Amino acid sequence: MALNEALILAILASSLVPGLIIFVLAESRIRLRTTLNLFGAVAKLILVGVLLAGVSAGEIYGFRHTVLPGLDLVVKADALALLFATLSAVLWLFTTLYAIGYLEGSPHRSRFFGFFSLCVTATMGIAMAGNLFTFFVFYELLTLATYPLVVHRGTPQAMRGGTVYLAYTLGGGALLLTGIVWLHGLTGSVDFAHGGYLSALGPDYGGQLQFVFLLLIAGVGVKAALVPLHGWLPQAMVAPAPVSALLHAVAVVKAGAFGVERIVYEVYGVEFAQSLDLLTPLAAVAAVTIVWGSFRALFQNDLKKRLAYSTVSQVSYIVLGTALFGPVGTVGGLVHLVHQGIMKITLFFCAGNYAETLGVHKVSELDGAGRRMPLTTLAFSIAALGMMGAPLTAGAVSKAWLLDGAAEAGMHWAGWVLWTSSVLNAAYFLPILWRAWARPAPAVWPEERVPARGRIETLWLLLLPPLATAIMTIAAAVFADSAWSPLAWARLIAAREYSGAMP
Amino acid sequence: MTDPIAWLILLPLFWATAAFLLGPGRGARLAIAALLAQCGLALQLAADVIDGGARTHAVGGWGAPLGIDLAVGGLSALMLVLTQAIALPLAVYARAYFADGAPAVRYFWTLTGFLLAGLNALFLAADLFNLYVTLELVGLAAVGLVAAGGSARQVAAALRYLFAALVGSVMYLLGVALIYGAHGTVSLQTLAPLVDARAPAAVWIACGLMLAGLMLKTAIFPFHYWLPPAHGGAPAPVSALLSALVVKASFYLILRLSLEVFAPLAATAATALGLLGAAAIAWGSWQALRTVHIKMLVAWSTVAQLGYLFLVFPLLAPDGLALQAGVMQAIAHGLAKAAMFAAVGVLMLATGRDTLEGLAGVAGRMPLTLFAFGLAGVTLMGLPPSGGFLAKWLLIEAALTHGQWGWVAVVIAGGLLAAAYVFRVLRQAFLLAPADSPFHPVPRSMEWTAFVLATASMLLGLQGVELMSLLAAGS
Amino acid sequence: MSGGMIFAGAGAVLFTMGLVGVVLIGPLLRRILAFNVMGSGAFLVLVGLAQRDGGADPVPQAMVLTGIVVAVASTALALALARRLHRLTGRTTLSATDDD
Amino acid sequence: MIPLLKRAAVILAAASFAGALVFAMLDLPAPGVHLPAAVEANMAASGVAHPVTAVLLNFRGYDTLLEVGVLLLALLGVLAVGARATPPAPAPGEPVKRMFARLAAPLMVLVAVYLLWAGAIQPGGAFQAGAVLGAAAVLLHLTGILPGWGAPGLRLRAGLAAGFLIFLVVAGALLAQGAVLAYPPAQAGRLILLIEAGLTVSLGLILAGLFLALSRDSGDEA
Repeated sequence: MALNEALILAILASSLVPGLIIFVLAESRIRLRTTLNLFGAVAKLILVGVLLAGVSAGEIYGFRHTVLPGLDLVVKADALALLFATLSAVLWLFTTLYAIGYLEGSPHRSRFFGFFSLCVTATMGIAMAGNLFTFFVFYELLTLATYPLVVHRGTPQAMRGGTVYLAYTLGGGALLLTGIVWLHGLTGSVDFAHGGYLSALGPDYGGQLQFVFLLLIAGVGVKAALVPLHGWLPQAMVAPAPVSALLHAVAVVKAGAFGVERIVYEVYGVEFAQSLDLLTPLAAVAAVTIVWGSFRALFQNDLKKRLAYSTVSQVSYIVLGTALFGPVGTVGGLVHLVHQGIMKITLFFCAGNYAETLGVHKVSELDGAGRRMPLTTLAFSIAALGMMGAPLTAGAVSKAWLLDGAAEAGMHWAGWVLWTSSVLNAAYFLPILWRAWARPAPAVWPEERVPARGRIETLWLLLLPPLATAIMTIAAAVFADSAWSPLAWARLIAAREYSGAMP
Repeated sequence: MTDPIAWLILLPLFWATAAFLLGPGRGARLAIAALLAQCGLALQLAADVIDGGARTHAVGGWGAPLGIDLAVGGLSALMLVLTQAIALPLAVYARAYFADGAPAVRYFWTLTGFLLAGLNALFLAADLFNLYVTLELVGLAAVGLVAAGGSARQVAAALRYLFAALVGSVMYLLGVALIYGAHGTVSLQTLAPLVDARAPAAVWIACGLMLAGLMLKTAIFPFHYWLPPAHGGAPAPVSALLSALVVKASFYLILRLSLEVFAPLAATAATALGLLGAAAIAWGSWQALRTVHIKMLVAWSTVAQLGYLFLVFPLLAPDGLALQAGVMQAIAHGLAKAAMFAAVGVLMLATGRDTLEGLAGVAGRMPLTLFAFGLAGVTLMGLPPSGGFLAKWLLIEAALTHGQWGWVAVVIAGGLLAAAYVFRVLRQAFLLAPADSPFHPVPRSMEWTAFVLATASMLLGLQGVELMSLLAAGS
Repeated sequence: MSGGMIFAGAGAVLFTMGLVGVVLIGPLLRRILAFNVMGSGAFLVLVGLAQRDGGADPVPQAMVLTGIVVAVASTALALALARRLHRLTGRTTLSATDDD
Repeated sequence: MIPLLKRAAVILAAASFAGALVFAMLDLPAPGVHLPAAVEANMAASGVAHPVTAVLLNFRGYDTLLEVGVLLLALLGVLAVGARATPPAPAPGEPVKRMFARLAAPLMVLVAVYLLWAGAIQPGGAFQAGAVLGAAAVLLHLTGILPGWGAPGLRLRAGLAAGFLIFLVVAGALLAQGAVLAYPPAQAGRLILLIEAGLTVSLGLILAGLFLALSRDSGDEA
């Protein structure tokens, strides 16, 4: 096996193997489990770094295994794959740290971390899938590996959330499968390619391809929480905070949004999709989702539910960017894939901190939280401002590119949608910030579990990850023009897709 | 000397008889050793077929049509490998399961030996009348295994099963009689060139009778009534053998006869068979969603999964997609269902209860077994990367290629229904256990055999090329 | 019509009668008998149809001998089960409620 | 009770099926393959003189091997479902019947031996002989001389399995020289006789067992 094949398999193995070992570990082997977890996460990060360097130098990494005559499992690392893989690898490390702290002393941790590692393996597979078949394999694996995490607590509420999650995602998977097999029947086993591969079929297939597009987008749209397929996401917030982070930032909704990117750019090809009139309806769906998600978020008193609706809205920024025909919009969508992940994971980490430390679950209980937990609240504020698109945050960068993209594509209504969403974002985030910083703290918190020790407001392991991701939120904006920023990488991908100059 | 074809039949007959001579309950170690040898023989045969194509063994040296031929091709070699590969881990499982000397074990090993001999003989037979004898061998052994538990429920289930099996056999036999009357031979090889679409009415009737008889034995809707009590009521290793292998045997026969000798007539019934398959999926799944007994749930799932096998018939075409799908489904379901019954047997022993409710909390106590159940469930749902997924993929592709939309919907809906009933179990297992629930330790070997079978059904999805090249060899 | 054909026709009728019996009759003993009638019908067809032109054919005769032995074996097992069921439950029929 | 309508429908359907079947059979052309000729041509090599025996034990001997397996299997099933109670003591029969049975049994054994021997040249053979032996055992049981069966002991098990085992060993041994049950023509007659002798004993025991094991179950019937 060539070194390049081994490298790409090692990326999958770096979470799969520790995960499988963790499954069989006894509950009491805490130290070994933690070591395995961290070893896997760090190893993955290093491997992704090696690949990043290689891919930008033009190296090709791929692995192919034929499962049936004419049906290949293909894993390969291209620029788009690495955008998502890097995001997941980085955030996985932080989420792992956070989860170790969060779950300290709770039961069934071997099971939890086992499935946790499987989730990340599946996400890496989705990122590096080289064709639709492989994408689907890992996409469904992700569904299965997440279910035990969603129902981890075993309460009736968790069970209900898990059932809703399954009903949506398996249903979506069925649609996706139909679409994928259909395309397979038309073209045979074809790898993802810049500019898509369906345009070669010719105009006779236009109607079929439009219908298949509907199937595929509906399939990935469930995970991307496109309205009206978003119903599972607010229900799934019953899961423990690290799982929410996984669902909202690292893996699940990202997998859906990433799927939209792959389908539009590398299956249909953005120009061919435009010629089939597919992009405008997609943009319309995204716009509706953006506004509807933000609007619903306004009325949620449960903090995690409010964040969940916020995710519904924000993930569709990515879809909207994809649907804006033009390189600038593409960059906006791609870069938001990363930026939204960083910001949203910060928010969920902080929400978890409030719940774990103070027993605060509701927005109305957050009065004075900023004084009791200043660092957490600071991180929360940075991320929330980023979501609104405030200057010097990652959110501002994505929003600027998306607005330019809308203007370039001549879709001015999309610009208005983005502005409306920003206003709504402010309307549901600012009251939280105001409560946390300006209102006096109550005499007694709902359920204070971790006492403050001097300046340390909660456990170290709970505090460090949100601070780190909050700093990344700012860094992504401040260093946006450097060669290694998400923005630079997104521009590289867009340049390859449109086979033209770098936007 | 070492022609695996003949030894695959004689060896199990030998050890079955030896187990009988050893006395009630004895023979486990002998069976496991012999099954190891049978696995080797089956693999050797598969390798032979890949290298040298299909071949026959003329019993008695006469050759058809005067004598009886045994024939092996890609399809039969696959079924033989599957049979031995499932039987071996199940034997290990059964040895632990029956360690307490339950009454059902007294004739378990010898009956199992006859059952496996019958299955192997059936897969190898190339003679319509010889097939009748092998069908009886399989049927009586299976009924004996179900009845051996001795409770009223089991005896009633066995009797119901026996009537279905016997009536099925006699219908098949009348079909054979008509074929002999029409063509003067029962050798498949001799018959093949004689049967064409202008066959006389008696041959059509014969085909119909044989098909109906075999459908009764396969328990396809609406002939499924005997299966759930028999498979749901038998001891776990027996249920596993029956669901994984025995019902597949008569399906294999339908498939083989409709592909080879009766191909010119088979297309007539194809759509009807597909519709029955769809009905089986719907009805079996619905019942699996309703039952409160965990083992009945798995048994009803067999009814549903058999439906998939019959979806193959309307889609059979020279491109071979549907045939591949059917074979893949048969193998994947065989492994997964064996694993599932084995896992359920462990869970029932451990909790001492047979209802879904009793499963609360097993996720924490028996993670390995639950994981095995889950993996097997993934195959039944047809999710990647399992063998069941490849089967589903091929079925959908075959249906789309021929523009037959309805079947796509059936396959997709069937997968979702399977998910619904599999997750009924998993969901229950994740619930918190009541504090006072009793819990009995179970031998680890049982947990691991279930897990190995489930993992095999999963990894099958990555080895499709090898399986399909064996299937294509010698056909 | 040759002698063989008469046997075959009678076999067809017997088979059908037996089938009707198996479907319609509840009591187990009579149902087992009905199954035997079915079997005899099939045997008659096998032998009769093959010898419809008058010549003797040893092949179906040997097959029928095999078939008879198999039928004896099946009948014995069926009787044993029916008897056991009667001992355990006092019933001589299969009830519809066994189906879960 | 079954509704009249369903009854009528089943009977009507069956009648039309029978009618169609008879007409279809009348309509059959002569078969393309004529096996009696092939049997005739190979009789010399079969080792026996009677064509049915030749088919049964030589040309299609493999069917017969499996068929004996089926019979043994049925007995296993009967034993497996049976109660494990000790066999009831034989009911004392009437003296006249007992005397008749004691007289008849040896004669029946004699008939069985004759049937076995005759099978090589005329109707007869192991199955008929075994059936007569089985009948003798049933007769002895019904007259209270032979008790019903509990779980069979080692010697009885050996007797039950012997015929099948001999058949199997012959098949395996011949496989070592080529094909299953491919008798060398010179030894065919002797080997078939060996198999038939073994089968006669075992079939007699099995058939008797099917009755005697069942009979045991009736012991304490309410």
